[in-house]
Amino acid sequence: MLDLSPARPSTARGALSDPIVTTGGLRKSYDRKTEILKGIDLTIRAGERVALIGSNGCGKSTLLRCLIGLHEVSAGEVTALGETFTGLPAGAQKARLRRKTGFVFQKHCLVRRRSVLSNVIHGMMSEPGSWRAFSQMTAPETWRRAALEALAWVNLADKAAARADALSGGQQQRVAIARALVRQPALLIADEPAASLDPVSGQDVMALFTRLCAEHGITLLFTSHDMSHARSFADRIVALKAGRVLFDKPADTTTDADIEEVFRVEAR
Amino acid sequence: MLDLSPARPSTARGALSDPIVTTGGLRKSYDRKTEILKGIDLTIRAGERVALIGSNGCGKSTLLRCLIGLHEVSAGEVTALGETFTGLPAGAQKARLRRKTGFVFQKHCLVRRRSVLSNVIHGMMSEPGSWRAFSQMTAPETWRRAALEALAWVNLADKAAARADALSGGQQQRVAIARALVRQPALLIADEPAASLDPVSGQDVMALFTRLCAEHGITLLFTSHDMSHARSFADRIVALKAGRVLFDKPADTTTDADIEEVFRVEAR
Amino acid sequence: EALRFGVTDIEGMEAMQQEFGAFEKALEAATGHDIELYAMSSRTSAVEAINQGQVDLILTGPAEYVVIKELADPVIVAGWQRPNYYAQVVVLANGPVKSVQDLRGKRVTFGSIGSTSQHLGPAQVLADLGLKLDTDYRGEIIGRNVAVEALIRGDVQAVGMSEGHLKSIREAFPETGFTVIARGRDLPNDILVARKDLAPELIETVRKAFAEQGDALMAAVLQGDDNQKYNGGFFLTEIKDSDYDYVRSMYATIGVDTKSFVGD
Amino acid sequence: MPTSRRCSVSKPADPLPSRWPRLSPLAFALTMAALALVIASVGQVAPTPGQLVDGGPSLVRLVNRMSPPNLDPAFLTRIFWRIVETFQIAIAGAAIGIALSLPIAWFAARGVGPLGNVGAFLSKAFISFLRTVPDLVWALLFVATVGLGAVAGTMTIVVDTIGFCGRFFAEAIEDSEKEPQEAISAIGGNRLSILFGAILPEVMPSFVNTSLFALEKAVRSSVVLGLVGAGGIGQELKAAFDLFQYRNASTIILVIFLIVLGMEWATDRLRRKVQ
Amino acid sequence: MPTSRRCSVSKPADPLPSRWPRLSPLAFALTMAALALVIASVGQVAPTPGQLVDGGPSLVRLVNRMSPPNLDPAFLTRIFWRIVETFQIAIAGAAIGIALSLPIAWFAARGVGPLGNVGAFLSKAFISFLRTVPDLVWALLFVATVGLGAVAGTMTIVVDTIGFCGRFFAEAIEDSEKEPQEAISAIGGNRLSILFGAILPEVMPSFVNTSLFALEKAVRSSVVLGLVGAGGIGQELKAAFDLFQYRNASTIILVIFLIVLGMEWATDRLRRKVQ
Ligand SMILES: Nc1ncnc2c1ncn2[C@@H]1O[C@H](COP(=O)(O)OP(=O)(O)OP(=O)(O)O)[C@@H](O)[C@H]1O
Ligand SMILES: Nc1ncnc2c1ncn2[C@@H]1O[C@H](COP(=O)(O)OP(=O)(O)OP(=O)(O)O)[C@@H](O)[C@H]1O
Ligand SMILES: [Mg+2]
Ligand SMILES: [Mg+2]
Repeated sequence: MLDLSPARPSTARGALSDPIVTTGGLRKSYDRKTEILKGIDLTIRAGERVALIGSNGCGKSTLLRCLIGLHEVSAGEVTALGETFTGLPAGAQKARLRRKTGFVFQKHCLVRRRSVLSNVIHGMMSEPGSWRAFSQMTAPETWRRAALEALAWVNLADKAAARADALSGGQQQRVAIARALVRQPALLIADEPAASLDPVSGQDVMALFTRLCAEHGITLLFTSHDMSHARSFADRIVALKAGRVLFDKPADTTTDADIEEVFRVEAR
Repeated sequence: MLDLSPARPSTARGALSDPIVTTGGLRKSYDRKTEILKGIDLTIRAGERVALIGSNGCGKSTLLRCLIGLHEVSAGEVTALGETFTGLPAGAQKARLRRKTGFVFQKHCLVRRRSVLSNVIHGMMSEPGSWRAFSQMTAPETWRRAALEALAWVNLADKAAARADALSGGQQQRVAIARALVRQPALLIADEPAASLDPVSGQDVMALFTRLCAEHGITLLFTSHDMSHARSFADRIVALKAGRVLFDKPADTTTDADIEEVFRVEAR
Repeated sequence: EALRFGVTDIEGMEAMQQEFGAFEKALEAATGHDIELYAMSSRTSAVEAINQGQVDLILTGPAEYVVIKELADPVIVAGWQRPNYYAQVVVLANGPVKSVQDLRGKRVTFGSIGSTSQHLGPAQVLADLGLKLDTDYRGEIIGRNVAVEALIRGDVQAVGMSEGHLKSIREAFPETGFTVIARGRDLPNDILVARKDLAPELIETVRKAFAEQGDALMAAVLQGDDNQKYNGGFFLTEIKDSDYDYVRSMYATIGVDTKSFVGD
Repeated sequence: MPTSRRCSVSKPADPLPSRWPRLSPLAFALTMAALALVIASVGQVAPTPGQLVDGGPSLVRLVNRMSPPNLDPAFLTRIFWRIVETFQIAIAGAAIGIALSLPIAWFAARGVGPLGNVGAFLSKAFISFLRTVPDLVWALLFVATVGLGAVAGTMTIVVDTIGFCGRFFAEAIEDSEKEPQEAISAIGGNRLSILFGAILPEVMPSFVNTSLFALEKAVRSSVVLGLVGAGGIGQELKAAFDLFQYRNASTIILVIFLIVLGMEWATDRLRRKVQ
Repeated sequence: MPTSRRCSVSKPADPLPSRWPRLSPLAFALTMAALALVIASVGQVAPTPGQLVDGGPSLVRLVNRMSPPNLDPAFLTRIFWRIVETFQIAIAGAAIGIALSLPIAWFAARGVGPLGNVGAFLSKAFISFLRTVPDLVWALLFVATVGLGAVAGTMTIVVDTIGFCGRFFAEAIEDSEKEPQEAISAIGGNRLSILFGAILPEVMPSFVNTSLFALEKAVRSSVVLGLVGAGGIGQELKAAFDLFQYRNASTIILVIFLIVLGMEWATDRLRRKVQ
């Protein structure tokens, strides 16, 4: 739950804080034929906002999912929030890791037969007394209020009682964002959070992320196909290409040529 | 199926061709409380490329779905491709209408357990001998080739044999586009076709649409949250706001102020 | 042409072959006709089969015969005698029930509805001894296996069954003592009947085979394990329908009018 | 895409994927063997169309014999009470069985339950075991335990219901959409959270269907209740046939059919409610 | 969103939605009535825990009586042949039944099938009818039609299978994901295209489960085959109980259990194949 009172001091840009996510030689293949990630070395420090860019199918979602053990890592090591694992994290490790992570999926993955509010309350599932987060019927009053507040952040408080599948595509996306934010995660991973949002909502959501990161020291890792978002809302841009990190630069030193290089198609 | 030989003469911009889609006072509400579309009058002429813009949840997808009878129209009349209906089109009408329409959904809606090629071949389902389009196993050689070609247009020919759910989000989106294009539709309706595509793929897909429209006289109606796409790939921009048409202008006379107006939030 | 020979109360073709395979050969030799075997586990389908001409000959028990007679009007061919075929009422040896009169107001179970030795017979025995079904005692239809459990537990006080049944129960429950408190007269014989429109010469041939080569046929019958119930019995060729009036009165005892059976 | 620079690099000779799925030799052999088995069996014991056509007259005769249904008020009253009796036992048995099936099915669902794959297999084996042991054996056991009557009947139905619902619930849980489950798991939800948060809303229509089928089965089942002396409408039906009272039988069948239709309707309504 | 101009306009007093779903008075009354019925029934006929605990010794006695299983080779051979016989009939019956269930279930699926809602209801009623009419009546009918034996047995199993698979197939079809179906419909696909293009791939795992359960049911079913004089393992089991040969019975039960487990395993494998 976001505790809004004494904002933790946000990590100053530039000053090197502790690494919060580190991958060492991370490789991933779904089948024997093709390797999607061919050795990714990445370090994300506490309080940073990192944008991950790359063309369709280059492995951005795959990388994000590997970080919290949603996919098995084929080789290499991941350290996230103090948990180090190869392959898949062990049960207890996974629980500790995910308790401090918020994850927004590319496919928003709401439970469609439940209300919007229930879906946001699901974000509390790793709090103590987690069974009360099963739905809005069982949730304690404080959680219900917190969920409604999170919905207000993404401008959907008036849809709280609607069924999740009665929302438009962009609205569903925003519910998924509220679900990831309702509890204060140390690390927020968002896979194309603004993809189906209208221009203003997209800006708003990215601004919301920035504000929360600043106020609560949240670390943000997001992917985007909107280069203006990557450039203006991230401290650092990491570009993937052909399974490797093409570049990893501060956002303000990334040039148009760099970006063009990311999406240029080489002769195969 | 796209017949690439004698390109039909593309309708000259400006010259008024026949209306291909007309709505008169189209209203739509999902429940009694709120009306989503409050009387839409819209005319789309053959060969035009029209962009539909508006903030999240303003009713773009709803409008598109009403046009081909995927949703029941609450009031008003729709004429599309010569078929006029109120409410839902009758069975035979619906069949005739959809036979000439290609539709790309916002949620791409692939059949996940089938191969990419099978999914594209599904685009042939309204051709004579439609049972052969059930899957790539039963399809005739010509359809298989046509589907592979459509996949090549969206740069996915090498994934033809993969299962649909083994693709990345953007790749799935492109498969859905190929499915809508594989057969030559008179009217192509695309709901945020470029939403999860990377910048270059997005440009490419829009350029592909433009080329096909020019060569085959296809009429294009698409929604987008990317204003640069709307401005550079559409002849006309239609903006929805609060259930009504806010403006309906040629793309080149649409100003930044117009666009800002679309997404501005009024005090409720 | 082939004669189709059906037996009720045999479960499936496999079992039929096993029990009556040898008899089939013997009967073929004795009559000079091909014999085909059929099994029927339910008398309802037996009636249907003979009515539709699906079988020519049926070997069946007395209670079933009465039904078939009513519904299909068959021709009697021969009786198959079963020595020691009688109904009895069984109680726990060390239980409270010492005589039939003790059963007043108690629960008695019958194995299977309309079965000669498990339902009609025992009910008749009790009636003969002055106990009327459902007024003097409560009769219920419950399978033998369960009924024995219930008897041991004390839920029911007596179970109706035949002599053969009790033998196998004693083997299965060596630690429990059972006593028979009432026993009926020998039940009418099993009976072989022919469908009414079977050619009379054929029926005559079969009848003659039983009359003249009874010993050989009986020896073949006794090759089957379950057919040991016929051990020591004879084929009786002088059987009349009225021999089964006793069974009809048993039906009356359980409150069923044999004229009310619904046939064609 | 033809108009872009990408177009030029897309190899023109991307081959058409093969029409047929590639099977391992073993899988191929097994598939063929299974097919051959089915065809051989069907060939040997299936009816010919001619036989079926010939059946018409017998059908008419059978229906004639069964009609008109016996509508004698006394008989109908008896039937009514039998049905009340049956329903009472069936509802109790099915309700308890369904309640017990829920956790068991969860344990038995591969990749979802809390006991791992071995635990899931053992749970599935347990469910299969309940199904394999014949009703008669359960009847023996329960009669020896709680005596003849309604309670033993209830327990027999409980066991039957678990054997059935356990399997179908587990299947529904295994087949339910994976994305929402993943989403809850990614936020730190444990297996129980996933069950209640994502799986149950998703499988509700299927659970309703299975549960009401189990209830219907319990009402229809003629054997089970009779076995333990609990009576019920099924017993009445069997007696009607055994005593060749076909007109009584047809009344009972019609009544059961009405009940089944009613439950079918309820199933539909309920499923649409939870859709 | 707090940092944007939108924030200022979002009414701060958006109310928390009510905790409980709002029910119409009728729905509420019906729900309560159903609950009361269940509770009352359970209260009257459910076993007490004490009764269950007391059951321990009876269980032991029963198991003692049934063990050791009879492993006499001659007996095992007989059992083996009985199983072959059963399988032949069961496979043929289930295969034909499943094949017939597919179209019928399609007709019966609301909003998906080609016959409209009335047609769907009638198809559902037909399926229910097949289920309601007792096996004995089917047996009578088929005996009259095709005579005693394996063919009649097959047909009885066909009918049973349609009554079961028809319902569960229809349910799976109705519950399958709507989006891919809509997509195919929007491209101009007719109902058949939707069925084969979108629904069948989606429901395959559920169909596999239902079908193999139907096969298992056909193998286990003891009553059906005996009714038409077709024999099989179920008859052998019944005979063993009738003669109080409990040790033979336990052998047969164990064998059937092994078969059921094997089919469970096959179901799992096949379902993962089509997943
Ligand atoms: N389950 C899977 N099985 C096999 N291959 C997969 C699977 N999921 C993804 N892939 C492949 O892995 C590659 C990377 O996929 P991923 O989803 O990570 O891409 P992405 O960078 O997120 O793309 P997008 O921008 O389109 O979301 C793709 O080529 C895809 O085809
Ligand atoms: N099935 C439904 N039932 C009830 N309301 C719905 C349903 N589908 C959509 N709505 C409501 O209708 C409105 C319009 O939805 P629609 O999907 O048309 O929006 P959109 O313009 O496409 O938005 P987006 O840009 O997010 O895709 C939304 O406010 C949504 O909540
Ligand atoms: Mg992705
Ligand atoms: Mg939309």
